[in-house]
Amino acid sequence: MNQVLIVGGGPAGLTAAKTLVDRGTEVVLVERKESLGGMARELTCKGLVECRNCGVCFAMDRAGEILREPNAEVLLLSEVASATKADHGYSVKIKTAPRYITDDCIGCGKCVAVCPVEGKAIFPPTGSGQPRLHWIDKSKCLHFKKGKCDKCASVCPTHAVDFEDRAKNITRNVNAVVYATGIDPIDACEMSRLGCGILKDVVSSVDAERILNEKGRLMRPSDGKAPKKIAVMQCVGSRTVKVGVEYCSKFCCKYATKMSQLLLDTDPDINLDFYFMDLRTLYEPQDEFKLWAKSKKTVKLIRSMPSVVLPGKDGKLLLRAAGETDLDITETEYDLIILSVGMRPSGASAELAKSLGIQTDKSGFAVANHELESKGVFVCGAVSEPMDIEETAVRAAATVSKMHHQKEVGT
Amino acid sequence: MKARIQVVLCKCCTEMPKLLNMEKLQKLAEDSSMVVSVMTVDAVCDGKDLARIVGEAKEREIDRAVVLACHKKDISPNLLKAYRRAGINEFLIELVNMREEVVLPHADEPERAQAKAETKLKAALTRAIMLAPLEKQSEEMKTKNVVIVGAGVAGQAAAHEAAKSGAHTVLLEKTSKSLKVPGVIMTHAQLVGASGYGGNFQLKIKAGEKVEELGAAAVVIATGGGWTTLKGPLAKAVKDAVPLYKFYEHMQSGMVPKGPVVIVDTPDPAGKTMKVQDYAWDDTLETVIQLKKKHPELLVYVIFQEMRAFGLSELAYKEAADLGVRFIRYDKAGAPKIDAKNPIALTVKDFSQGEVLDLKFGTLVFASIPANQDNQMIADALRIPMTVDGSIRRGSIQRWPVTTPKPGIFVCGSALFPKSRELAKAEGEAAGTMAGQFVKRGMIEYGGSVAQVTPEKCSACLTCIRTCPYEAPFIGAANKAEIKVQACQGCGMCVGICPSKAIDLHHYTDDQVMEEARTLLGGDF
Amino acid sequence: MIVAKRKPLNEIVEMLAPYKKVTVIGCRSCVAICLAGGEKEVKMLVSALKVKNRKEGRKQELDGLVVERQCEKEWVKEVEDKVLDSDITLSMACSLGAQTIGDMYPSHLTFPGLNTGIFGVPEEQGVWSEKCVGCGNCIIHTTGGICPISRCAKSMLNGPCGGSANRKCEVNLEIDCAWAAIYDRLKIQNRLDLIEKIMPAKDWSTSHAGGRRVYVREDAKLTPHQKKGKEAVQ
Amino acid sequence: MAERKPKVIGFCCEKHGMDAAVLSARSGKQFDASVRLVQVPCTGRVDGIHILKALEDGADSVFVLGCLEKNCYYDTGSIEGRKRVEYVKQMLSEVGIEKERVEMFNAASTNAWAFPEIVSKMVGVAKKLGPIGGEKQ
Repeated sequence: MNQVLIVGGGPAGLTAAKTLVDRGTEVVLVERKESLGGMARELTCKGLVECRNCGVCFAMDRAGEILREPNAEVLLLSEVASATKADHGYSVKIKTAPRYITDDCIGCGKCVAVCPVEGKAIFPPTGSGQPRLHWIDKSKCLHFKKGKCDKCASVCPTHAVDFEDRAKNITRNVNAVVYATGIDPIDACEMSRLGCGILKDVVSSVDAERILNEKGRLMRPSDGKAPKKIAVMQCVGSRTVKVGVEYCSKFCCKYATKMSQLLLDTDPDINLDFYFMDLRTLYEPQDEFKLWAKSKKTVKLIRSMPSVVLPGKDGKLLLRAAGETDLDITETEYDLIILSVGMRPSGASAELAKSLGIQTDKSGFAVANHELESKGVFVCGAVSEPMDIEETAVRAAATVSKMHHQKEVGT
Repeated sequence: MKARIQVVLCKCCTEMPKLLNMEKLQKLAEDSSMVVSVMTVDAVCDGKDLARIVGEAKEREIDRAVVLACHKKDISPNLLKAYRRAGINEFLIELVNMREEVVLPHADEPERAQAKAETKLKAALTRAIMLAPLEKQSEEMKTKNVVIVGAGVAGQAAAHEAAKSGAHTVLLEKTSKSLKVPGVIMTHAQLVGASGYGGNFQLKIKAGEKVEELGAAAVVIATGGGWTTLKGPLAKAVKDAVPLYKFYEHMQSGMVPKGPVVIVDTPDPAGKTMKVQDYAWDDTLETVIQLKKKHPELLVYVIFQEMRAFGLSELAYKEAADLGVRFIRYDKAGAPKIDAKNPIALTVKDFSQGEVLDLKFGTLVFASIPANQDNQMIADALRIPMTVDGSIRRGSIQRWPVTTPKPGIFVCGSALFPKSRELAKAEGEAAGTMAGQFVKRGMIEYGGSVAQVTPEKCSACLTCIRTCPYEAPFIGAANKAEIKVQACQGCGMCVGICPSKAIDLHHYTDDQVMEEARTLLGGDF
Repeated sequence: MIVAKRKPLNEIVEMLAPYKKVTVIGCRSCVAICLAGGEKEVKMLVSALKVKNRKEGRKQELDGLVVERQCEKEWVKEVEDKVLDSDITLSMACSLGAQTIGDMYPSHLTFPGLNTGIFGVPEEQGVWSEKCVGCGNCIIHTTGGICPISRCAKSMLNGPCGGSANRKCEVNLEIDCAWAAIYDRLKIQNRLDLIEKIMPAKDWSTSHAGGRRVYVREDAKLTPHQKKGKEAVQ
Repeated sequence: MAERKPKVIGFCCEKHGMDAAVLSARSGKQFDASVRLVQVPCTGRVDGIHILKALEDGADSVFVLGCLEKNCYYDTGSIEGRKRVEYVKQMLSEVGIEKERVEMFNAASTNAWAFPEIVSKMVGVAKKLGPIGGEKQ
């Protein structure tokens, strides 16, 4: 009986899990959050009529498949407490936090509506995350704090709220570990000069994606109006010594260009300015985005990094930037500014990673090497280097294929 | 038409939240003709209930069933298995998604929801009566061969991985280079023709002068980039210009390049389209860094339109710059030119600085990866789609990143799109694994809901053959279209387009579809 | 093959408006292959007309059926009762089909549903181009296998004319000049000398100009002795 | 009886088309009950006749929902589907029936917002144009 532990339920973890399950290996998938999908949960599909190969649906479809898979044990709201070397692999202890909601949940959202807590204590699954079950944050919920409120339970049409749910400690013996904890987006507010956190209508690309994924339209956070003039700004947080991220996050150009195209699909009379250093669109030998931009009168590509965003007249935003070749400063008004943030590896230097002997490079990414793999630890996905979903999927499959080999040699 | 129908209502899915009137639904089911058994269960996904259903089914010897539950994908596997145990064909079971189509989205309008549910039940019954049993067949794969076209980085990686899952790999290499990879290696070999379908291909391979037939279960296309087909004014002007990979090999073999070295992204910088071949950046940077480290005195220029130093190679970019490599960005207007009369100097306008530079060079290197010419022949042979710029087109990402639309044919590396060695290797491994797993099955599952031709109606107009993405239809001995069942994926594209209505899709016949629609429109809600 | 195009539906609607019982008859030959009058088109037409009638609140019985080759009496015979049972027949075949039915049942109305166009070649799916006009005297062996009669706007025998510029035709700049094509083809075949040859004026009597043409194959005809039924009677 | 309920029918591909509908339902989204879904393996299977027949049988508006183009599970199915729909639209406009009654849509399995929007659009059309041939039908 060979079982494999997969840490992280994002695109990498899911692809790895699916690949393993397809070849008859049993997997235990541990996800910190309440639903599968990782970053992909909150990313929007970038196509309206035509697919733009953002790969989001690929990840989410895998999530659905894994949940249906009898050979895959999915543990949500769970963390790997410890992994100790045992013969033929590792003995792992997993802590699973209670969800307080049973599978009977139908996602109607009545509970969220009635929850009296400021900022809510019961939440729907994030974005398009799977499974579609709500969950309760114990630390906020009045039922646990004051021990009386049960508004959600009383309103739930399927009696899916179960305050008796308890935390579990699970132990599994696995002969390999796939470490795919993925990434954290950089907080755009680290670049305060760009107005994030100060000006309402300056949003990070992550927020933009989330809103698009929920509503399909972008609105100005300040007044909820549809923006007519938008600026998209690349390399926010990436390629900047200041934030300490010197590398290029690779996928920002891809998602930002595709998102811009989506924005114009949904509302053709949006004026969109695209500020960038180098246009590093992935998989576009013909520079489709440049061609597309050329074909649209309403789109401008500007090779310049804006210096500062200031409040402008009647709720507009004022963006100051130098010209492309000459250095004269121009100020332009916008309704909405999207900051394309980069990424940092997530949990590459966590306790678990250390105990598994995973080292990090100078940029903080987990380093995969043969020595590790011979010990049955496989690092895959964006935690090992910046990559987009499609590449992640490819690499995850590749990594897992190595493991296959290991087993034949090993046990 | 006689039928003995069992209707199963799943409480979990259809009753919660208390919206529908189950009694009424049950009553309706009982009263409809040919329904011999109606059951209400707590949850069809629950083992015990399944057992009950099957028991009842056996007892009342029903021959088809309508199940009102939730999303097909979630319940069908176990449910169908259970019914198979009761000896009922899986295609005689009609699943109705009450949960997501009625209960959840209409929670506020019970009456309408009820009416809709009843109509859906009626529609399902109409459809159930029209359903016909279908058998899935399987065919043994004649060989365990995985043929890999191209023995570059990707090809070799694919061979290694495929071999691990027990496939016999056959590597086709155009040149005569010797390699250390598992399986057979055919040098001077090209794929020139193919027939068959995923699992059982018959390939025509031109090895040297003679053409030989070879059976294959799966094919991996790893033709890589068309390094040899560098076209453009610069390439024309400078005869001894080399592509990056050659330059790299020379460097590895310790050859000292004639300096200064100029690396240009593409030999056709001022090309009509805005074509910037996705220049293998990581490789370029790796090369210049090594070069600079070996010969610090050597002048090295990198001339490009778009610096695509993805991800961590951004750091290499910095390093290279620190080592004194000169990076020059140009745009169309100031694109690099070489005077054919004295091909030792290159003029380019540095876009960011605005100055025009005259660079004397000893070696000119092109880093662009044009699409491989062979792709066309291969795509023609295997009948798979290509992109406008001559590389193989990947199929829908719904299937998998390294697959073509045709099952059993995988593609990786620069054949898909120009890439760096490292990524090409990863893709090769992925494709190899998938091919290996595909072969490991040893069987081709086919049949079921597939297309079928009524020869009397067929006008042999070839429309279906031109439309099908899988090459399933063909003109048979009777000069009428026939369907190669093993290749048919059951999408029904040929059915929808046949001008003589000679093709129909099992399980989704015109009558079944239109009757269901009619019944649904009959209801008032 | 013969290539036809469906008439604009509003015309068809107008044609059929006065009649209560309509039979639409398609054909499985040329017109099916050129996606104009096969079973699919017939069914869609009937359905579309029914929707239209629904809108107008007009009561009209519509029935659609298909025969193998509408230009042959025997095939039409198979659906005779259906034809005669209706007030009017809409032929979804080339005009040959329509006329065959018309000739067989003179007192019965048969209207054309298609505009019969060209002797065309399917260049690719959905594209048909004219390559012959049936002039009755083929000369393409002298023009590199390219027919100037059909492909040259002026049906020139000694082209190109003065209007041919950058391989395009002066009549319509979209069209390629047939004679430019002929030149290339002859060049490939090293028969350019042929283009120098002056061709005599064409005898159009073999074409439509000679009046309606009837081709007869005496040895294939049935003698009165062989004929069955009323055909035998002179 | 109250004002007549619109009749909207949607031919929905069993891959991303259906997934999008299911996801929106599971996200607690509500949409007009008058929409009827008919599942087809792929929008390439949809035939002009299906659409016209549905209009004949009393549908006020018909939509076809498939995977995004270039991301169709069957590679080119949703492109084919769109062609069929366009042809029907053209036929309808020829006989003088509002071609807005028929539409083609694409959706990916992950966008929950798409389906309710599609439904409300088509229901809107149905309500605006009313039944073909007026109430008497």
